[in-house]
Amino acid sequence: MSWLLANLDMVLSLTLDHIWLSVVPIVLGFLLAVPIGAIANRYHLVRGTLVTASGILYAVPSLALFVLLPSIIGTQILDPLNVIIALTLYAVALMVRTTADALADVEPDVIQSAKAMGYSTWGRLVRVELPLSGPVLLAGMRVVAVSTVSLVSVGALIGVNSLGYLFIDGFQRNFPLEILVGIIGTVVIALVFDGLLVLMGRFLLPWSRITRTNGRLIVVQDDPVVINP
Amino acid sequence: MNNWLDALAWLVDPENLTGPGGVPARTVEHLGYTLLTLVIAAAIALPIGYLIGHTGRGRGLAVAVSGGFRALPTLGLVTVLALLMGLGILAPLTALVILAIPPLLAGAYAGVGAVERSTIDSARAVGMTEWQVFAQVELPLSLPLAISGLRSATLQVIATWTVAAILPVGGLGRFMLDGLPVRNYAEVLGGAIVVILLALVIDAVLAGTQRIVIPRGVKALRLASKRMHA
Amino acid sequence: MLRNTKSRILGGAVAVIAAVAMVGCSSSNPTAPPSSGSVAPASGTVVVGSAQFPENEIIAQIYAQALTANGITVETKLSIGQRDVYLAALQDGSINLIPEYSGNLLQFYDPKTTATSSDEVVAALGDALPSGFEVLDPAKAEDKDSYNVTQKFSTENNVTSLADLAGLGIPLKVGGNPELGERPYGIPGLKDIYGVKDVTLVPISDSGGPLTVNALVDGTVDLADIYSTTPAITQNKFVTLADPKNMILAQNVVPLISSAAATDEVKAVLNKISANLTTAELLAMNELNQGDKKESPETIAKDWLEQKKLF
Amino acid sequence: MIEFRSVTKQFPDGTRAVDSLSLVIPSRKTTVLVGSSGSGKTTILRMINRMVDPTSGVVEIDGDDIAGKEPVKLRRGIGYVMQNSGLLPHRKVIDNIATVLYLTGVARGRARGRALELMDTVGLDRAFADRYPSQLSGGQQQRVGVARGLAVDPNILLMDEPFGAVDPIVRSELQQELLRLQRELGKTVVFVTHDIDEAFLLGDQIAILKTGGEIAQLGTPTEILSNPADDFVSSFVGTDRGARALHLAPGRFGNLVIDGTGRPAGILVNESPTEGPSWPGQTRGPSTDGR
Repeated sequence: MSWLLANLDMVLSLTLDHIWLSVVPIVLGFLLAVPIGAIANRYHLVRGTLVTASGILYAVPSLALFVLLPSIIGTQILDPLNVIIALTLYAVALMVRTTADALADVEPDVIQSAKAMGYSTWGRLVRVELPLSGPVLLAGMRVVAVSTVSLVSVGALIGVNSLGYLFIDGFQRNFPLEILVGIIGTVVIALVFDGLLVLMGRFLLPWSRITRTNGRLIVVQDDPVVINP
Repeated sequence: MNNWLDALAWLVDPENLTGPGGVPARTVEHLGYTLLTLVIAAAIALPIGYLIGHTGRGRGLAVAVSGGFRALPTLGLVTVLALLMGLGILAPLTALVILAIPPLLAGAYAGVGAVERSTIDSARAVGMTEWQVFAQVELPLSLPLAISGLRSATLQVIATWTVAAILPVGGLGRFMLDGLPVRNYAEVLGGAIVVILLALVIDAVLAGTQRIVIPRGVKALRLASKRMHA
Repeated sequence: MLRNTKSRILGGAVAVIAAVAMVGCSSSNPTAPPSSGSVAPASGTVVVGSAQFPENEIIAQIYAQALTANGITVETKLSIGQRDVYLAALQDGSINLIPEYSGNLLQFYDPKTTATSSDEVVAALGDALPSGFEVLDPAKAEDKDSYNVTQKFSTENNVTSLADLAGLGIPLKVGGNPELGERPYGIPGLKDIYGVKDVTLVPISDSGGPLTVNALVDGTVDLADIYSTTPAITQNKFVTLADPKNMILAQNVVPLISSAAATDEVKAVLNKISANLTTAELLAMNELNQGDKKESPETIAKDWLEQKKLF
Repeated sequence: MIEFRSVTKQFPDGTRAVDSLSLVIPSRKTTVLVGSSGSGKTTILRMINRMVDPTSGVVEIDGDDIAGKEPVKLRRGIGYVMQNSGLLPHRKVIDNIATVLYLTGVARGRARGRALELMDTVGLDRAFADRYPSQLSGGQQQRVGVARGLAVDPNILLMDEPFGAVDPIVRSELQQELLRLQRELGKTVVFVTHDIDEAFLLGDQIAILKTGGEIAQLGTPTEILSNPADDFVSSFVGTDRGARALHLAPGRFGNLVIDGTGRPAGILVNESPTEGPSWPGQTRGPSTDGR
């Protein structure tokens, strides 16, 4: 405890770094994935390609992606962008598939009646299908948020510091407490993000109580197809 | 692009293909670790998951614990456990088992949860014992989601065992952690390619298994509902 | 739902554009973390890096705090990685100053060097470094890689020097960072210089930290590469093997800096630090960091600077 | 004979589905429990095979308190048919029918032989034997459900809204089929529905249930129509609105039967409809109940 107090500044500054490094991929991942997912839902060929591509991406160890990005996109090797871009890719891969699945899961009756009321294809997507997919998208984002926060720490191995620094440093000087502080910090960030997403869900999707309504949504919420890479 | 050529050259270099540190030996190690991890994780997660699915109790707790496990950073777990448990395979194994539990657990209880309540109800009504309800109805009908969970766990475990190579363990992560400090990116990338290939092959095998073990009637059910939606 | 060819092509095109846009906008994304921005340092800013082990961070902190105290703008990027990685970071401009160890640095650029003593090494470094980079005055303080065995192993096998290893005729396992597999002072050196035939590396990525120490204590490895300023060597009564053939070169702490950043002012500050830093102090500072106190590099650096009444 | 004596069922959340119910269900007759949702009719049905255990009171089958019987064994001796058939989607039709036979240890070959016979009994083409439930229509699935319920030749057949989810034409077909089966087999059928017309058509004895599992009236269709016990029953069967009131009006082929809303329900003839004139109109409802 006294260690934590003595090093509070460092821990807080690493926590801030950690938050930044995870917020950007989470937000960016969502913004990019939704349109791509909508396209994937509409065109079968695209969907097949994207599903395969995201499958391959999941199999790429995050460390390898962090290390190799500079030589692929020409960033500096210590650039936090390497971590941000890699995690954004994971988030996009996961959310594209979730979005496509969620849109495909909207009740056909609802789509038919929206058509019948005269919504255009685009209007239907924005006003009907996406809102109805909200609970599933939210569930996907919760998994994205938690796994992104956890993966940021691997960046410490390539010199992009976050709470993961505490793991390496504690490891090198036989100091489990330091590592534990890092782990707890990471979990707290993840839980706060998760809580914020749940609150956003309550606010934006007041008609849906995802944890209480029918069985299908619950299944989707823990859908193991939603992978934490 | 040079990296890729170097990596390919590294991959076909006979020196990297033989001996205890060669790609085949490391692949076998990696597979062994992965299998061991999954067996232990499944032995923990599946009974609990199916118990939750069968009784319908403890679901909230399971979701919370799974979420918490998911949030645990594997790198942190590996390092702290290595300090507490010492060298050897036990520390990374524990960390990876913790990583593999949430998807397996979710696959099991969500799999049972996805079975029509009326199907289970009628199985009980015609006189199945609780065990028969589980073995003859819930288990076979939960397989699609349960195997999805297994696939997800497998992909994560294969990819994440690489991080454990900061400890003196074998497996394909060796190439990455050995190549990283000396910037031998051909080795890092070569190792990563093998990891990816391994993951894809294993995933394909599991996808095939999934196709085989999904009860035929369930497939017919899906087709029927697809026709309805078309 | 439309599934004709036209819509498929359109879909494909849109997906490709989206993917390209994604990569494009990500790579030019300005939303990098504020504390470690990706923008090249403004001219006049000294960006201090460090290797990924505590002692190096402590020295980097000393550099950074001393420079700041002298009114120089400083950024830090600590705990980067091992030599290949941080030297690459130095070359691509991510950092422009890092504490180095003279011998290993020389061997990195000139593996066949014949220099062994402190002076020879520092002299040779001048020629070996790539243009645009230079080292300033070396400190007296030295921290070398050193091969250690347990007291028991030493007595039983009558081993006190690396030269004794070849005659043992038993398979030897060495614990240390993975890069030892390729360094001239690592496995290749043991084989070529000391003629040890059957020796393998047990890679432990903690830079001679607790797990390496434990591995030696519990017999997982026979030898361990531990930095000579590590308190654990004396605490565990390890026997550090002599190096009669100077496989491990003199390793004085020396600032490696890109010439553009090496203004007279910066040089003066760093040289003054080097003039004051001793091996005993390195050992003491490592003890503060790794022993029971677990003080942070930042605090240790600050206390050292105050105690020395520098700046 | 099945007897409920002061049976109460209170669920853990406090709702009382059934409150001190006493009811005798005679053997070899069809008893229909009819009521709207929340009337506890399904709960009553499920207490017969111990899918639900009463909070207090006694349920007896042929004089034996079933509380002393092992539920699994009890259920295997009682046929059960439910809405949406409740078939096992991963088993072929023939194996679904044979489920209980397998459970009771009948050899596979014999069980399948028996299942095929049962397909004949319920009017299912044997060609469906190797299909999966999802490959059948809703009506066919219900027939499979009935066949499964009959597999061990039980004395008691419990039917929980078995025809609730099929379209009216198929429902009518299935109802006729059930009437035929009951004529041939003479089981003790307990049938739950919310459709009063279905109750009047199938029931020898009808129990009209109010919310909370209270019996508003118990009797034959004729008794209930001719003498509704109270306003609730009148309202439920529709006599209060005159919905069941039929009157005659002259027509070209004989007297038209006009219902309470003024719509023609059919033509009153003296012969059986098939022999009659080209208008095979048939009135529904108890007034023409030919059993």
